[in-house]
Amino acid sequence: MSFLQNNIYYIGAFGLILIGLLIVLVKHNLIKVIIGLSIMDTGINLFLIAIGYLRNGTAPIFSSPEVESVLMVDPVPQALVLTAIVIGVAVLALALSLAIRLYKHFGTLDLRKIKELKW
Amino acid sequence: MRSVFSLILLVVIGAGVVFTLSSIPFGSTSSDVGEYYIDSGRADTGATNIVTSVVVGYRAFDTLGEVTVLFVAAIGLGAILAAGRENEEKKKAEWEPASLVLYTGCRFLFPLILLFGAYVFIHGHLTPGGGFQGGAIIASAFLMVYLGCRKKRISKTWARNTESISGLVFVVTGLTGLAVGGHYFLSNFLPEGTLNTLFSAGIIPIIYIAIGLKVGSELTGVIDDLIEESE
Amino acid sequence: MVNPVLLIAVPLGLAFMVPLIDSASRKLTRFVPVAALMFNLILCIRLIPAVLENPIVINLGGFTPPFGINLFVGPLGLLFAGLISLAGLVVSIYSLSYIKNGPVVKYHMLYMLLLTGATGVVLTGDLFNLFVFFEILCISSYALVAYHGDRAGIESSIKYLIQGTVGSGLLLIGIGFIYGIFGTLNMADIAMKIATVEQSTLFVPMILMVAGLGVESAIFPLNAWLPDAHSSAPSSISAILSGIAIEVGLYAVARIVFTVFGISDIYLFFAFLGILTLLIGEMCAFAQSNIKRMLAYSSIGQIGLILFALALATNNTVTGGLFQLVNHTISKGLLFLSAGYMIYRSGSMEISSLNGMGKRMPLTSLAFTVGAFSLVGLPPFAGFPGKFLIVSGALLKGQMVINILVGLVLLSTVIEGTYFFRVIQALYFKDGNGERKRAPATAVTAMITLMILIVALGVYPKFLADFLSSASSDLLDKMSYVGSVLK
Amino acid sequence: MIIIVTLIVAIMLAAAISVVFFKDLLSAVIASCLVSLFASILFLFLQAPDVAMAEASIGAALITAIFMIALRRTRRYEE
Repeated sequence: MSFLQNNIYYIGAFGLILIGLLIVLVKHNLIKVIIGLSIMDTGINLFLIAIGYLRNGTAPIFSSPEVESVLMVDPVPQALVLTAIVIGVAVLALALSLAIRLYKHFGTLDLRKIKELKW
Repeated sequence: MRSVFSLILLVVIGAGVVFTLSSIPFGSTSSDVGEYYIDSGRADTGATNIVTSVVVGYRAFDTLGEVTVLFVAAIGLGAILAAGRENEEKKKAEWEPASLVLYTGCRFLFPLILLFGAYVFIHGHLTPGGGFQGGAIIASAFLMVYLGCRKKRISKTWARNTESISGLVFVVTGLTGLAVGGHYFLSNFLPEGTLNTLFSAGIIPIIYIAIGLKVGSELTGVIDDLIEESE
Repeated sequence: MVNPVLLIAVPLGLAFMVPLIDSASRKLTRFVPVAALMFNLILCIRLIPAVLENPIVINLGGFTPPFGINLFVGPLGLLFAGLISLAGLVVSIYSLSYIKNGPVVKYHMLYMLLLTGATGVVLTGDLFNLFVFFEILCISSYALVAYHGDRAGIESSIKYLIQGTVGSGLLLIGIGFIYGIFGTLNMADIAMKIATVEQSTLFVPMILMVAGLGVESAIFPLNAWLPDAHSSAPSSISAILSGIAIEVGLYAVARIVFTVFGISDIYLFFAFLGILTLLIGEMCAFAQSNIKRMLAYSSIGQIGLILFALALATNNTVTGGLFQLVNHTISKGLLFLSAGYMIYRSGSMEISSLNGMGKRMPLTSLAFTVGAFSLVGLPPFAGFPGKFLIVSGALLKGQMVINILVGLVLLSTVIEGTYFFRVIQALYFKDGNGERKRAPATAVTAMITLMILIVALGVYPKFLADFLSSASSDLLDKMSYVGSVLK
Repeated sequence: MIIIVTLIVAIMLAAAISVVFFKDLLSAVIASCLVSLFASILFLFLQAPDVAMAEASIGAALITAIFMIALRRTRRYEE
């Protein structure tokens, strides 16, 4: 139980990251690859937030001016993740527009069949 | 062959990660920087939501960059979808009209969602939420109108102007700080006001409102471009 | 003194303003990047004397590091910022007439934002801020590679996007680890605390970060995207991607490896990696029949050479590496720009289709020749001092391994010379048909400026070399970096 | 508490793995939406309400919508 208590968030985060990477590496359908990237992003965000967690800490928001700053979780990773989420959606939107273009040109989303350029 | 190689790669990455994670125990790390923000965030920036004071105060430059990332992606998406569209004939697909219940519901909910989005980014320095969340809520209101009312479209010029004016407000606020507020880019040049009231925290509400409008109009523009493409 | 933050803030503000300018007058938008980059160039030149005395540290928002983000404008950062604005300005003049079709306004905005992102990367002193600006750089280059919307462009843009996004994911994981271990994101602060932690824990974060940045800087084996992306982008963008984007990636790798981590045991590994990248790039370039792919592979080779020079970590070699970097930016830019117009005229990217171009487009062919000579490292041009400094500096180290590596560098130069002479032979000594035509005035201006720079740097390398030697101590002297940020 | 978290993580990983096997891309998109949604609950458990809000509105809602629009324009099934 204490193993789970200590590591469950890390397991979740790196599980998502590795599954996302696996999808990117082995799948050939472009939409699936993009889904893999999005899963990886979610995993990274979870990892960053888990790093900033402090046991029994509260959210870093003072509901009234009198509250003392006893035990609060680290606000920095949260700020970073806010940024990372927006960057993630930006990349995804761009990737999907490329996917739409690709389908228009080649009539397929299968990356194996798209071999215009030699390596 | 390829999947075997990928699995080996993933196992190696996983092993390295587990090894390093053992030096970062969960739930007990506390950083000096984070503690400093919690202790003096209220005095330094006047925001009671410390995440906001980090996002728009201490690390505001990151946020400027991030807004730019979204801006770049929106332009890039427009450019990619526009390239090659010129020489295709426009064919207008007929949309099946939405049912009356959906139509009325959307029209009724739309202003309420907008209002909620605005609330979220105006109160960013007091409660959870802020420019990004509020902007996303606003964009989802427009998305709902697109799905429910089918033929309704926002004006492209209007969205683009909102986007660029709110971006300018961000940069100009920063430059004003450079000119008058202690000669630092993005430094606070307004009085901090009383803690925990709406009109407090100096430039934070201004920047967060600008971000909210910018993110909202950009995401709406992205959705609009994509839907137009799929017609 | 002017504030270096304007280098980033002004182009950003102008980029946000472009839609407004566009609704007023469409013609004007084309000149916005020219104006912004001109401003940046003047600012950089004005900053030189101050920076040579003491590096400028700017605290953004008025918060002292490590609590706020800071910009660090040392000789190295200023060198890169100046190079970005110079190359950017020349290429933006070139693209005034080169880019005619498609969403032109969006092209100019993306172009300007790409260079702003690059400037941010080289000036920032904060790890996460570096990531954010890196994303600006990457995302705008994904979009610009696909600018023409043709099949090759879309395909290579997708490959680039997938690899780049995985790379930036790895970078972000690395940054997360670093924050978990040190509790700070400021690079100087991390550099100071690095000794308090066991080196073995730092290994994985460093590998993750270098791998993430290595995708953008095209270090072998992470460079599969580069030949496709650089060859199918519009030529003006190829010039910027080859001349600026991968160099900025290399800067980030060097800054993190040398200044932040500074673990000297692994430098030899990077030297090997550099030589490997160099040989593979040059050999692939030799095998190409498509001129833009040839130039793209040659960029990989040059990056490998520069990485090798930086990894030897003595003042001489780093100075030589930086000299070679400046030379690569200018001459590869010139090569891509001149090749762009030749391709535009002949309608094909095959080297054989350039036969007899020397008679039809004398100036463009001359520009290509000068660029090629300079890249190979022939004496009157800017490539010679760089290669000379690298080789002599490496031989001074007097180690057997390094001497062998230097031999490989010389071998690669021979390969490089062979394939470039093949093209020049096609330009001047083979017959082709077609009428004589001139390139437009803007393109001619851009190419002549670059040619003058190449010759000037080749004839008077002293001026630049002095500046570069203080830039190299900026990179290698960790203590003074830490000291000037955390006063 | 720990049991709930474990359960959520298990569902999340299961949804992520199922993306590998779905032939119907729409199902794969929904599965990734599920991942984001549960991640946003985990953010709430980790005392990050700001991030939870952003992940729910951007990660779960908008990204899914964008994916669906893109699917409409391309092909729904993986060949």
